[in-house]
Amino acid sequence: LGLTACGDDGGDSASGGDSYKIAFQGPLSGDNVALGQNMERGVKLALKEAEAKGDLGFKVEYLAVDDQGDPAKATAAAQKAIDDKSVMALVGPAFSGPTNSAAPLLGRAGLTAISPSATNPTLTEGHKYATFLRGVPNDNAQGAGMATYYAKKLKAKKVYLLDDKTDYGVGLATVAEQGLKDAGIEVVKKSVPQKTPDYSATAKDVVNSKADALIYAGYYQDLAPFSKKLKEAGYTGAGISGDGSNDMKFVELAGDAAENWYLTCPCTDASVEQATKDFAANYQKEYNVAPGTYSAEAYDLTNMVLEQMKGLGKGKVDRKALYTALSKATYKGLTKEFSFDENGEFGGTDIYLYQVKAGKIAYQGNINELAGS
Amino acid sequence: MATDVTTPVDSSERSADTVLSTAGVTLRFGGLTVLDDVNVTMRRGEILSVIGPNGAGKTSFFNSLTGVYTPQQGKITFRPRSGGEKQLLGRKPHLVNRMGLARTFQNIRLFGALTAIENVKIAAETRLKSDPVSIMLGLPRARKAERASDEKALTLLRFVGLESKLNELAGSLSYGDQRSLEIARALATDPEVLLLDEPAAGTNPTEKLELEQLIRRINAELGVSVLLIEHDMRLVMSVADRVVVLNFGKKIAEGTPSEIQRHPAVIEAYLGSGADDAAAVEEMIAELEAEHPAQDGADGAEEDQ
Amino acid sequence: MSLHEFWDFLVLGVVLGSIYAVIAIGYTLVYGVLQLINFAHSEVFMLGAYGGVLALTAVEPGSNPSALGSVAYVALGIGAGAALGALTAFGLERAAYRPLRRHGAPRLIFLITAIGASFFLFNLAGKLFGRDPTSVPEMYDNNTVATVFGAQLKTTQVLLLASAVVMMVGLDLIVHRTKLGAGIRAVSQDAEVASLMGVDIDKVVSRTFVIGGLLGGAAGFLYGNFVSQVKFDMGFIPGITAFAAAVVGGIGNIRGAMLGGLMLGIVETLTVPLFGDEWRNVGAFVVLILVLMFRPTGILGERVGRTA
Amino acid sequence: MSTQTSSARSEAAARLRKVNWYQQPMVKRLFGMLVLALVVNAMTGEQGSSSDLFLSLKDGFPSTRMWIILAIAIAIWATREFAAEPVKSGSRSVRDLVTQAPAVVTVRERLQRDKWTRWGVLALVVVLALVIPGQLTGYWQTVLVDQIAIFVLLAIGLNVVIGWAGLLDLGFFAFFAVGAYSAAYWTGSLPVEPPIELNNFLVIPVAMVTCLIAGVLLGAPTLRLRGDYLAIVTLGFHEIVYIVAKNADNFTGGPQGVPQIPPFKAFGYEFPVDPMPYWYLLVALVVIIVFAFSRLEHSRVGRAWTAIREDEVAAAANGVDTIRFKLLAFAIGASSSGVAGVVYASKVGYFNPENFAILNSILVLAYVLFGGMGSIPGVLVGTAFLVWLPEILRDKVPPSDRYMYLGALLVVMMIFRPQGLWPSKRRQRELKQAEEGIGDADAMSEPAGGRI
Amino acid sequence: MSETVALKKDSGGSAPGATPLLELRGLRVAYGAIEALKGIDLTVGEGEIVALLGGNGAGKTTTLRTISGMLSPRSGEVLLGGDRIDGIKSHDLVRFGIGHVPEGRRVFPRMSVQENLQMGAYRFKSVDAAQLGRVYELFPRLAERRTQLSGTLSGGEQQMLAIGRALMGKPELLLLDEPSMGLAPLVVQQIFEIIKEINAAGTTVLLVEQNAAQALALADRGYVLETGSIAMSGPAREMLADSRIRAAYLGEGAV
Ligand SMILES: Nc1ncnc2c1ncn2[C@@H]1O[C@H](COP(=O)(O)OP(=O)(O)OP(=O)(O)O)[C@@H](O)[C@H]1O
Ligand SMILES: Nc1ncnc2c1ncn2[C@@H]1O[C@H](COP(=O)(O)OP(=O)(O)OP(=O)(O)O)[C@@H](O)[C@H]1O
Ligand SMILES: CC(C)C[C@H](N)C(=O)O
Ligand SMILES: [Mg+2]
Ligand SMILES: [Mg+2]
Repeated sequence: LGLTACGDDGGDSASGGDSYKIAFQGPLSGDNVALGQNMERGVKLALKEAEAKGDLGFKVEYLAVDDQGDPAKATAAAQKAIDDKSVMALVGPAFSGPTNSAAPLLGRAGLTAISPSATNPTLTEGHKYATFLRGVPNDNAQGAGMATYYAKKLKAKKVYLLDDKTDYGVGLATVAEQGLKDAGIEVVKKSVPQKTPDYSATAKDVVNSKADALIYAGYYQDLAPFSKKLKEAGYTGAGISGDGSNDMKFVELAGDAAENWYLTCPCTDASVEQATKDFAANYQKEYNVAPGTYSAEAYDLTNMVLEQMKGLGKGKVDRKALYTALSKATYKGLTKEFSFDENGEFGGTDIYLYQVKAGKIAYQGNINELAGS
Repeated sequence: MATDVTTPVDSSERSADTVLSTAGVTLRFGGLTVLDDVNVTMRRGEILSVIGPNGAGKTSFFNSLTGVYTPQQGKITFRPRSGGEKQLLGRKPHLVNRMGLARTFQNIRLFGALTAIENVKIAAETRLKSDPVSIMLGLPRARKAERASDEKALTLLRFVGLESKLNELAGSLSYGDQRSLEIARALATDPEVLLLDEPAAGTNPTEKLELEQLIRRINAELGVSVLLIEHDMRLVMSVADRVVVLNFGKKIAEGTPSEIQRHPAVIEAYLGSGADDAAAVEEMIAELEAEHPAQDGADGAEEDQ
Repeated sequence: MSLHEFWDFLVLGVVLGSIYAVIAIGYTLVYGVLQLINFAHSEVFMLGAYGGVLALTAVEPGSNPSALGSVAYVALGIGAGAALGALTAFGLERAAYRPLRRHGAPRLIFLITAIGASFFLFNLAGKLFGRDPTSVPEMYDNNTVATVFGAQLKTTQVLLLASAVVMMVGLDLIVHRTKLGAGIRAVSQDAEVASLMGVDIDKVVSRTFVIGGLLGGAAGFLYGNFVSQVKFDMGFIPGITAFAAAVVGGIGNIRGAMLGGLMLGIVETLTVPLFGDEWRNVGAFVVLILVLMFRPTGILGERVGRTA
Repeated sequence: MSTQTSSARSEAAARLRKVNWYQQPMVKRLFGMLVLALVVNAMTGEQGSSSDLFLSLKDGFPSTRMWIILAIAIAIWATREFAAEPVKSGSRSVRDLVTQAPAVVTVRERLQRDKWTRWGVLALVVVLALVIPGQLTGYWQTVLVDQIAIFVLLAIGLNVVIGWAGLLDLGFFAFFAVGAYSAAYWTGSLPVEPPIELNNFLVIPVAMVTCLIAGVLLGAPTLRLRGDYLAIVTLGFHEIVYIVAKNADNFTGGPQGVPQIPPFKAFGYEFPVDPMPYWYLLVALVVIIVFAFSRLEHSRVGRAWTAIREDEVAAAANGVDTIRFKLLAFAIGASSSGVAGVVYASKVGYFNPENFAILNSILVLAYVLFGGMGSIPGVLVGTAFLVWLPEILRDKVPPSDRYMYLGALLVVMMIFRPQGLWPSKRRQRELKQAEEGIGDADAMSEPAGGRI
Repeated sequence: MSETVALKKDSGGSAPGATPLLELRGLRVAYGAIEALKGIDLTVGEGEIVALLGGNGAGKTTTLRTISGMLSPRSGEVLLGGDRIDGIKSHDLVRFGIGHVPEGRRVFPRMSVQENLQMGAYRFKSVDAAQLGRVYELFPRLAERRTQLSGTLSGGEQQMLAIGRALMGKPELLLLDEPSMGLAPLVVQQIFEIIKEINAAGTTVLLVEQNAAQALALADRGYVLETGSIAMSGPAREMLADSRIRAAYLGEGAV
């Protein structure tokens, strides 16, 4: 019945040649939305500025693709972008899990997926996803950074390493474990799946393990209650978590318990770095909040895509051409210079450290420099 | 314990004729002993009635025979016509039924949303062979079975006088018809023994008479032995060949109806002066009739449908 | 696991279990009068949590309230949670279940309605209050209050345990000592006849829902405070576990619900150090299945089968 | 003495018989409409925010939108109260015009009488089902295959379990997971190697058997339980399957899921990314299964199921092997669910345990009841509709609100049309009898007491 | 407030009492499309025992359920002591001194005997110990089993409990629906005895029975219901003698 009625509903109306779309895929509803929003706003801001400048020669619209951060939902979500023939490139997927499930589809459809944030190291292994480009240092760097910091700077003896069983968490934890072991540190590795409502038993377990440092490889939505339970259980050691927790939402939810937590990220703080000050101001003006994790990176990558589209010229943009162009391009963004190797992997390895202090996430600087190596 | 008032039957004859016998059946629920060493023997082809006060354990006895309850002790032996002996104790209800014991329930339990004929077919079909796969494939075997069950159900409904109500919903039949339908359904499983639990409860005297006829016909025409629980003494006395009396889970008497009626323990525990009471009513009526010369009641019983 | 650790986890288990127990009572009460698995009870619980947080947000506790202030805030939170929970439960009964009761709908229909209502309510909450979590304001300093066998008891835990015990005892008194309790029990056994005795069925059912709602709502707030955040879909998992707890204890039996709740809370918590956090729900459900296999009507469920 | 008490009684009687203005049905309905309007207002309002909990409430109460909705509600109420007759008779005459028109009547009669006409109509439906989707956009084709058709297959299976045998199974989706993992295993996509790798088509029977066994294993110890208990145990079973899928990383691949399951291949033809070949495959499967199952429904098996559903004790007493038939229902349902799992896995190529979250089991159950428990056409239509609805709503309402509407729809439907969209005759009768107080329309348990 | 006053039994007992306690006027009751009562008129005088007879499905239970407010009539009136009471809900009607012993006993199975009796006094603030004593006196069997769960009582005991429970509400008018159904002959006699006693103590009784002979022997007057209409009525003794009654309801000479 009604099915027939929706035949004309898909929206592949455009593709006349003077109007294209750029999609962003990430969690826009469900859990950890703050991480998705940060990037979405970056993408939208880039598009808005390009439109205002008006030198592209064609129109570019935005398409939101909401995967809820859930690999299971990512395939259907990506399909939406694939089906819309005017979508030329997709910024994202934001998370590693959804990338793993959606990238094959995107690959078959020839649609570029250029992610500012999916950091699981295996995503680019052997170029397994035909159109995936990563615009961020992967977690080999981040995990190693955490390990180095604990080993060199904090001189930890025993580290409790907890992952959230997502692609991101597991990937990060595996690298960190290796790094810690190489540094001769004792490691207790456990997993607690995402969305566990009650962390009190795990927190007790951490305390009982007598570890003096902790790594949480997962996202803020779970770290927040976990950190509270840690505090309640009387944990006094150090805690470090990755980019998945690096959002003010973590501090908001965890309150006092967030104090002193270290957070790493392959991203810089846009409001602090000189190069991104203007961007931060514009962002603040547009959305009435400071840019968050990966906002600037998403902005940069969107601009990179736009530049390549402009290079191809009106009417000549198609998915394939755009991918080819992007994979070979070098783009000097506000945050860093972007280029990709033959697997679509990003070149750099810089990881930055933050720490929660007095209810703010304070930018500390490059982690390796801080650790003194 | 049990006072057996029947003249002892020749034991060889008894065993040859026995269709169902229980030995030392004892059933407990928690601390409560519901059946206590019950020994009952039923002869092939007879109508045996089980009576006793409320809560004496009659229904529990039925439930034990048919596998709904599993007594803690005792033996229940069934001798099918085909020969041999089968132990029923602890068997699942559907297996007991397949061996040849069918029952009705104290509170009628029909499949209300199915039609009368469907109710009977369900029972009939448990005797037919057709597996789900051949049904799904529509094999001839399945179709043949379907036809056979149709025929059988029809015959039985005719037998109990429901042929005009084949396609009515069981739930919408009148109470009396529901009773008959339940009996037809039980008969559809080709039982050798039919167990009826208070079939006359809640029926009026006219309906009781019809029921009496039906029980006799089942016994005589179909050759089915009948085990009958009933509180209506008039029905029991007129239809039963023999009567067993239970009280507090024990058998307190056994014998022909007239023997039972005179049995002091039975009168005390169960019948009370009921017989006298009925007689008193009769007397009163006679008296009244003498006062008012009999009215003409020619257009009498038109009330039953 | 050392003995000391065992006590540690046992305490946690008892705390979690007592929350489950209070929620489970809500399931069991409604089951008692309507023979309905009230799937939407988890939403009563969730809305209770929001109720408390809303009230607290409205009065904005400072960062370090005084001792008296703490007590007032906690009381306000519990009260508001209970109130919104009760209102939700009451509304549910009125809007969804009463019409069904009027036409004597079969229980499956009730069940699907409850599922629908549950979907509706938690998504509506997501709509109204946002879909990411909100943190529960700090109302007191979470200090160590006591030490039992070396296990530390924190304020939160004591608060939870005490409130749960008060609620359970109160309910037990209501059900076994008051006329409303008699009415509830009568309606649960034979509603029509209860009305012949002078029991107003609608009123009793309504009040049963309200009581379940009060408990569920209060538990919701306490739980939110316990896990430190509230979220629109927070009801689902505790809801299912509490429902399992009600069944383990013997559904329809209030003391059974308490027992089942405690049991599952403890089992779930002990699973964490023994097998790892990821297996916690398996522990609870394995217990459920084992219990039902050996006691098909739950631990305190009725044993009297129906006579054929 | 008695005069005094009787005058008190007269007063009490008069008071109790009096209907106050606020007790009038009309007034009650007005009140109901007003409350409904406020709820609708809340539903359609601004998306709230977790950082400002009162945002949505402040925004919507009061607002112009609220006043408009209230006005509409009152208008509807007034029409119903004061102009019900003209509206009703109008709609009745329209309905009569349509349903009683000679052409319609003859068609309907022919449908009822003539077997061949019926077959013709069915064939037509199938042909349409094969042709029309070709005209849809890729997105809708995907929805049709990945969701609608798959869920339809599942719902047909669950219908056997709950609609026919009356077993309340809240863990049905677990079998779907078993099917999907079987597909992954036998095509060599899991971390563990199968003894031999099979073609996806061959996996179908293998998965069916696996699910059948899983169904029996689950069923055997639990089928003796009362209805409600069965519900929670099956729910628990689902949760266990889900958690194992998530945590037995070495076997299932854990939460990372199973990547790159190969598509169907036959005679050198490999199914492409395009959904249509899968659609034809699924239509074929649905047709075969529907055909086989409806034979079953009207056979001794179907009748035995009905008997068990209505009165298990009586069924057993009449020789029906209740456990066997219940297991049969479980197994048949499970295996059709397994088929769906294989097709799904092969189609999407990637899945992870989140695809089998517990909510799905509850959803399928809702689909079956919505369509009309026990009725195959009902289940087909109902499931298709309910799966389609959130998808179409995706563009009409804020996407995350979709399930709010789904929930509301379920509640309204159960109150006003409990038999479902397209109920089966038997089920309708049961419901009617339940309403009249005869029997219990589902085998959830013995009625423990009276009805309320 | 509406305490029942013990009334002496009308010595004549044959004609309807001067003050009819219960009166049904043109009562019509339907279940959906099925009309179960097609306009019946019936009176029960204060202190009387009135028997209501009829075959299965005649509408006897429906009549009682309408009187006690579980069904509302489509048209017609129910009067208690001259006041209209139709349309009042059953739980309110209890206050007017109507006790109803439903068909099939329906005790609360998971309550003890004593709790069941206490439920009978639900309408009062507290349970009247004296009344409880009277009920136990009337049914010594129940006194013995005070604490037993009533679901495990035998049928006869349950029937006694159901009657006792109704008496706890101190009814002026007692409606009994087939109290002898499924009971052993001895118990049936006892129950009839008890009804007589209750009546002698001042309670008016409307008795529905299949067991016509015994019911009429006990009653002052009788009504016969046939498919929803009153087919016959009169003094019980005369009805007992009526040949039509005897043919149809006493099972004589039929078939
Ligand atoms: N499942 C059970 N659990 C506990 N007690 C039971 C159960 N079934 C029966 N009883 C008890 O066993 C006793 C015998 O009951 P049963 O139903 O067999 O009596 P009966 O002789 O059929 O009585 P009636 O004539 O009233 O039908 C009763 O006291 C009853 O309460
Ligand atoms: N809940 C109901 N819904 C529909 N019809 C009903 C309902 N209850 C009774 N009836 C019908 O109303 C009529 C009168 O039924 P009622 O129960 O009053 O008869 P009765 O005289 O008490 O019979 P019995 O001797 O069997 O108790 C019957 O035709 C019956 O089928
Ligand atoms: C947005 C980021 C926190 C995502 C994360 N780095 C991931 O790989 O999933
Ligand atoms: Mg019995
Ligand atoms: Mg009746």
